[in-house]
Amino acid sequence: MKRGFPILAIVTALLLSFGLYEALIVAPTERTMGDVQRIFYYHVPSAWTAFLLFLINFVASVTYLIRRNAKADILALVSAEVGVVFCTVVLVTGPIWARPVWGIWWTWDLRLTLTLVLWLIYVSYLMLRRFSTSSQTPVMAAVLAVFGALDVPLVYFSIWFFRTQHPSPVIGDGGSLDPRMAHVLLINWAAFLCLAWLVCWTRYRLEVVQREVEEAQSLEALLEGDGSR
Amino acid sequence: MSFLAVTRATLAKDLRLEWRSKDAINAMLFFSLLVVVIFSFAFDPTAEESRRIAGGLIWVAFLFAAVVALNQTWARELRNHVLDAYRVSPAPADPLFLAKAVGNFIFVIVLEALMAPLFIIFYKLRPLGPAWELLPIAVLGTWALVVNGTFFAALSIRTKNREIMLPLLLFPISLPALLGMVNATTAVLTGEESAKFWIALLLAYDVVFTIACLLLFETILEAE
Amino acid sequence: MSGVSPIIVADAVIKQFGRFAALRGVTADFSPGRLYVILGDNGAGKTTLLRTIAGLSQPTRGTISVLGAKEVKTVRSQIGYMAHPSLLYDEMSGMENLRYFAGLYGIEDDAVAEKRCREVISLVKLDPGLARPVGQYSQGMRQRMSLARALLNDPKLLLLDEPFSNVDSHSAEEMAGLLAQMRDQGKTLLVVTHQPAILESVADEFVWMDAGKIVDRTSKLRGAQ
Amino acid sequence: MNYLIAAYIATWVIHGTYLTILARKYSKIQREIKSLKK
Repeated sequence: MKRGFPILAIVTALLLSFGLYEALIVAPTERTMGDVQRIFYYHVPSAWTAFLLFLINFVASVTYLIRRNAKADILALVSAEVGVVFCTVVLVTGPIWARPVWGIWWTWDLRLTLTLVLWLIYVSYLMLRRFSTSSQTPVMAAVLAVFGALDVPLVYFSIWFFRTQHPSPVIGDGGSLDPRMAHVLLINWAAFLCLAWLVCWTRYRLEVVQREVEEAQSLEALLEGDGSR
Repeated sequence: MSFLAVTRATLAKDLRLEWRSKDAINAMLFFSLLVVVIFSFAFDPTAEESRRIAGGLIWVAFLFAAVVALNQTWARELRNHVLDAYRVSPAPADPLFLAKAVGNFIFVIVLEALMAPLFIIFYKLRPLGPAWELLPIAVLGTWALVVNGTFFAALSIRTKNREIMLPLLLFPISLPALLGMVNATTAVLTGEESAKFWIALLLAYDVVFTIACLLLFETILEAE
Repeated sequence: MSGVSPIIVADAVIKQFGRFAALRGVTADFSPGRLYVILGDNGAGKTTLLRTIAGLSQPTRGTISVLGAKEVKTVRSQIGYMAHPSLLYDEMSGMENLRYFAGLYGIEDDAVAEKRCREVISLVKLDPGLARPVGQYSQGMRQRMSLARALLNDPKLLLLDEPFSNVDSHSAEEMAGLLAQMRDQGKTLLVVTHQPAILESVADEFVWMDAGKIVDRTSKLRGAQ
Repeated sequence: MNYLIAAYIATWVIHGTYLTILARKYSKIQREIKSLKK
């Protein structure tokens, strides 16, 4: 697998630059919103990628609760962390897009609000991992991840209904999508998926090495313990 | 040690202890009173639009009181490591959770019973919609906060700063329930919309998380 | 010792709290009907070993089987555990505490529970009628009531962590006699203590622990290490 | 136009920040490995 990493890195770089070129130059300018609509090609794929990463976190957490294998635990941690990064991108690009178009920084648009709540849930998940003093932190984190995932449909329906009662501007597709636009959108999504995969892979390796180092340090403390007696 | 017998015994024990040392409930009642007064100062009760946001005010006030109460859930068990005595016994974990959750529920409902009339008086509230709906909203909403609150209080026992950890875990996950409670109450107070959807949402929330808590409580109790 | 199957079997048990290794590979058998005293200075892993046997803490690596069961959960009704903290509610009297714990051990019938609680309280030489809350007991009385709680379900295996700590010598001697009596009835006892002298005459074996390992096992208190 | 550029730049600033956090974490581990090797 070691060989695959550089290949993925190159593919990601190519896709990202191609996607950028397509989004900024090639894609047709939207009639009403003008060029600022091109934020759409970064905003929406980032959201999809974030949701996918949180789905991976849920699956990994359930696997960990059943099999208690360290791999699942590390994957859960990694997918949550990288998911939060993509979520942050959505929460930053969303308002930047809303400002010129509707003159407001924040709108309780369904996707934006859902992303905000998910961001809060998974940041609290990462906080639990950092503040926990128990030797069974992965178990508690996995349980919280399950709770977070159970919450998602409830969050979706509560915001959806809230929005039908209080309609607010919609960030997003805005009517039927011009096929060429859809094409650019998919390219960028593919680019972001590769980027997510690349970053997750790196973070995963990093976590494995970190745990090995911690293991070695505690063993060293062990030897020291016997040695100095 | 049947499930029900242990639940009843644990709940009876908690209520007896609460009744015996009433200092906890008195402190909490006074705290809730303070919260209501502060809200009344912060949001001008005489203004017409206060009626529109009263639903939100009431539930945020209840949330404050609930979190402070929930932080005490396991205090007594931790003082003399009594939780270890429970874990060493053959009694299953779920009755302990259920008894603690129901105990909290009663505790928070008592606080709400004090706060609600004060809000009605201060804000001169008169529900325009079907007033009887406020009962299921209060019950389902409080249970939504308490069931997850009791669970996350147990989860945050083994974290560094325990008091702050509970709200950090509880609030994000409770957002749909909060949206439900606030909008349902506002719908009833203003009478402009129907609260049916929100009550259904609260019911779904309660069912989902009560089951999740019962299934996963033992896992975190045993997590040393 | 030969034919009788061991009541506890620990196989290379390691317990790590983050970087600190409390247990560093404990392999040992304990036979039924014996009183073991576990000794060692602070941080030797005595309490962690006892908590692992009691099922309160899972080993990071290695296995431990208690009363023949891999899952301690299944044999909890036969284990009695007493720790340095009292494991009792301060605001309730001794009898109320025990009546509650009797319910946890499945003794639901009122009369039976009352009788059983009176028995164990008298066994530890306390007055069952004492209405004072446990919080106002002396340390010696509190330790005895805690021992009574551990004896409530007539356990086969008794795990005691520092039962004599800051207990007056009279109470300590009485408790030591009681423990010996328990052992004579066929129970197995593991006692972690910093005052082994109290049990010197009654203990069957002294288990010396240091830096997370069992370093020596002697039948006499003197002549170790 | 500058909102568009701002959004794209913001995206890469966020990803860049995270990657530098990872890089710093990586170098910290390298130092720890070196001290362990001694």
